[in-house]
Amino acid sequence: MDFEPKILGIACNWCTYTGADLAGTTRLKYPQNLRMVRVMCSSRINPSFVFRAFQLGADGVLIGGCHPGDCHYGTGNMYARRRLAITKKILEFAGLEPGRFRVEWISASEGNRFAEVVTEFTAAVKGLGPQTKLKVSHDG
Amino acid sequence: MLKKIEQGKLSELVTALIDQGPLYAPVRDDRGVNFQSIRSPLAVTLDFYNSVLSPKAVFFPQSEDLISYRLGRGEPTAKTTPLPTAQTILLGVRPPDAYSFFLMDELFLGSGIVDPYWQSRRDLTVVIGYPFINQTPDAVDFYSSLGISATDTRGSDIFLIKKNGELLFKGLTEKGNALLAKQAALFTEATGDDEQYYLAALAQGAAIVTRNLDCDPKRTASKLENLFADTAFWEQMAAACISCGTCTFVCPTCHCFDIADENIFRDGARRRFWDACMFTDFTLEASGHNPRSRVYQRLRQKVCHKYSYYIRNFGVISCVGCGRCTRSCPVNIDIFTIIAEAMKK
Amino acid sequence: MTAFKEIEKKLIQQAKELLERGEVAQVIAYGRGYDDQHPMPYVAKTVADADNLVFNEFCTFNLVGYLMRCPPGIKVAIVVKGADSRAVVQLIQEAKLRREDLVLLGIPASGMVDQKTGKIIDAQTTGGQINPVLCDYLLGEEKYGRTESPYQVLKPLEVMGKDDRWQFWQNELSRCLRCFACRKACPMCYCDPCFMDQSRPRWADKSPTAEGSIMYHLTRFYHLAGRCIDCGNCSRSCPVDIPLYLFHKKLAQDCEEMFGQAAGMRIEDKPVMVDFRVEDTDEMLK
Amino acid sequence: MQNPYIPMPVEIIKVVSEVDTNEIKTFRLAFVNKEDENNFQYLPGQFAELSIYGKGESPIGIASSPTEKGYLEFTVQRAGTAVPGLVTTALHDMTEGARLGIRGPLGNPWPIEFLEGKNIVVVGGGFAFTTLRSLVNYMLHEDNRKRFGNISVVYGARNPGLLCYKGELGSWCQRNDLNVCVTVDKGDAAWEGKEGFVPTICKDAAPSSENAVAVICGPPIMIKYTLPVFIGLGFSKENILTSLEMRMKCGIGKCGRCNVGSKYVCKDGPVFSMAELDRLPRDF
Repeated sequence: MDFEPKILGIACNWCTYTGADLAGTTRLKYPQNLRMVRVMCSSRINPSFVFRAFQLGADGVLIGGCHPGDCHYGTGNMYARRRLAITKKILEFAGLEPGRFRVEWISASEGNRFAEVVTEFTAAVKGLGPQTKLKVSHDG
Repeated sequence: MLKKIEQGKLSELVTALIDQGPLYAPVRDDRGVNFQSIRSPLAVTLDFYNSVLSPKAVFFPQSEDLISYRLGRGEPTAKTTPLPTAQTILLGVRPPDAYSFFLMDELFLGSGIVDPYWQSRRDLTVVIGYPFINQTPDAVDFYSSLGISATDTRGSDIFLIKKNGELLFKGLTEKGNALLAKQAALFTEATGDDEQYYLAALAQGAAIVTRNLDCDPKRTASKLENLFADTAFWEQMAAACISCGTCTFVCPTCHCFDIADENIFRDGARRRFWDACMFTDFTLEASGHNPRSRVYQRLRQKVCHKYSYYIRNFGVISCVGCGRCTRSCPVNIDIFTIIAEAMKK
Repeated sequence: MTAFKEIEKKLIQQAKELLERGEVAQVIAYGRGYDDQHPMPYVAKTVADADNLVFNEFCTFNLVGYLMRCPPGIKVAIVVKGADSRAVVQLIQEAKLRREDLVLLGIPASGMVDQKTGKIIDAQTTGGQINPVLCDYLLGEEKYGRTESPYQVLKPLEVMGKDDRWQFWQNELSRCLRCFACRKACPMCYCDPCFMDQSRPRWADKSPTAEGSIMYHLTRFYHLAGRCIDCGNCSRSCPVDIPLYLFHKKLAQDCEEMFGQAAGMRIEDKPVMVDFRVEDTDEMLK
Repeated sequence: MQNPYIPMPVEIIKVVSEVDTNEIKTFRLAFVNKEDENNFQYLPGQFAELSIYGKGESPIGIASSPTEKGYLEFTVQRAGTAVPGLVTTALHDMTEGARLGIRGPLGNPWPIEFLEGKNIVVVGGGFAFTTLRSLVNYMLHEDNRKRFGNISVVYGARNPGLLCYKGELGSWCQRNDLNVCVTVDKGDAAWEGKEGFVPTICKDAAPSSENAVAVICGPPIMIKYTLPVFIGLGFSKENILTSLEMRMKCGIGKCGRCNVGSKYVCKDGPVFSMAELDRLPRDF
């Protein structure tokens, strides 16, 4: 059977989540591997969410926020960028494949970009195979 | 029963013991020596002073599942983890540590309800003691202050002593002799000369003196009881304490634990695992009240539990003077010094 | 460079003066432990106490964490080495300490020795910062000149493949006992309660599972990113010698490269993780 | 030998919400296995660990009396400000028919033999009345009543809505073999009973200390002010009993959490006389 990665998406309410909605309403096709969680702002994302997602079996984590400068709250994503940059460095230095974690700025009007990013990221994660390093092994 | 084997044949013996059941023995890595479950006979070392962590984990693992369960829409299904049944051998235990098992028996077996985990592991395990012989005691050890000799047989089933290129094994208990008998093929019978050597070695080891402190159990207990309310004294003793759990985790007689249910999705286990009275949230109650919110109160609890409460309950000091807490303390707090200061008061 | 004995003499003298004049309520420094190789943190409250102060190559423990126990408004003197002074600066940036409450007794310390291994730790496990970045009294001559980069020790890990590096950290972190000496020794770990002690949400298992330990350490590495001043307290305190300093150093290096600012160098700075610049680019996310 | 760490299964057969806020409920539990029920021999004052898989265990005093056969009752407050009560919260969400686990009985009961032949003054405050209720019901049972002298009960809560066991209090008031005084700090429009704090009420009632024992349970603040009242009335510290609250885990004196001096609250307590508490270090 083909490997179908589990991907966690964490998207900001105002841009990326709305962009995902747009992708849906315009009936754009993108892989179903993404499970989305909506947060009010990308700066709401605690890096521990990302570590925990990988532990609980995510093969990839995709984070979406407003374009820098366009944050609904003014500067939230500017902070988020720094935090997520460090998160990426931590995962990398711990030895996780860097390709499993991605941050993208997708605005509410970029439905096709959302579909593109998800398609591309899913393919990339698929290429990396199952994530086994952080995943907690348990029965069942 | 005294048996012997050439030192070169140790790995053969270890292999035979592994076949009999889990074997725990000292293993050296770049951070020092610790007791580990042995898979390769070459890993075992007998060339060490003492392990960084005490061997108590063999009887009282840092974490163990009591019950595993699966949660679902209906009633959860639960399975009790069976008690251990495999015969276990613990090789290379220093006399103070072997004696610590005796001290822990008081609590786990001798006070009210018997702890089934401790009991089954104690019953199943043969302890091969490894007395200190020809060894200068470490500067922080103080086991002789507590009436434990470097060749104390209490707690050991077999004694292991090195004799120029040979290893002497002396069976001390029925359990120990049975083990030696079972491996008889590997051993040669000891000669009268070996008997002499063994006795001489014991006598030589028994003469080892560590740093010394007069701490008669009854007197120490009442001393600390009177000192309990002396906040200034305890604040001074705990001035440097950072309230981590290092001392309690390396200690052979610390036995506090926590029980918690931990789940991953629908699967989980009720676990018991080491906890430490030095942690801030150890006594934090649901109401938010914490009777030991200050560092000095927690250090006082640790010291008094060992040198006062345990004496009142069981008549013995719950410390073997192995020096581990002092060696591992990030800020070099020394329980010997604390007791010495307390006795001066 | 000034000899340790000389520094110790100056320290005792300075502590006496400060206590005598009533300028400070206490002096946080080192005293004798159970032997000379194992000094202990010590608080001198009277002039007579000051005679008990010591300073030698084994005084590696960063004392700044003890300042968090002192109530604000009471003036306290504290001995700071290079990295320790950065901890003070960082905590002032984070509004946890007030400059006016502190008298800093700076010690340019090189040749400091790990009590366990007997090895010199200067640029190895600590940041190689010899001169204090901030102090009121300097108890010794400053030392200048090129020293080894504090990031030199990262080289072997950087050239490692990611799978080997994962194995490396897996091996190291699975040794963790959860005694929490690292977080208790760390001057920057002051959260109450720590995320590990929270029960809702429960971030990681309370029992020492391997995954829980990884969660604990990765999150702690993150919490210290841009704040770790590389004093090495965490690693020296660890009873099972996990080289936590390597990860902290790596993130310190990344922060310096990405955000152009090292932790605890200037009081006016803002910690990089609660700050941003308009010049920040997506380059950092690559 | 029964493993003391493994809970026995019980089923909830009745849930009663005790107070207006729904924060305190009484759960009636029946053993699933008859054998467990026979083994569970307890006396008033003892407690048990209630266990819910996935959440953990919580030590709760037994509110029913051993004279009530076929079930156990536990009055549980949805607890936790500092440490969120995972177990109590989950328990509050459970309904009749649900199953959970129980370990016990644990701890020392109220010293029944010591109380026999004496006049008993029971003083309770708020939700800490649970094991006192057990004691009162035990003493009132027809087989036991004559073993004890006069029984008086003083029970208080902050307001009428926070009184537990309302129906039972009513039936106690009907009886002539005990003296019940229910009070609230502040009444409401419908309240016809007494108003006032427990210590004041006790002072006014002034029970005789002659051959009498006071059994007091309540919030720390109530105990703090009630204790001097009884000392003033001439009760000796040996004759004032209370039940200690302390964080407990294993319930059998091993885990070290509830250790105070040479005592383990879970094993040597939770019932102590004031004289015994005075001998313990001030560490609770």
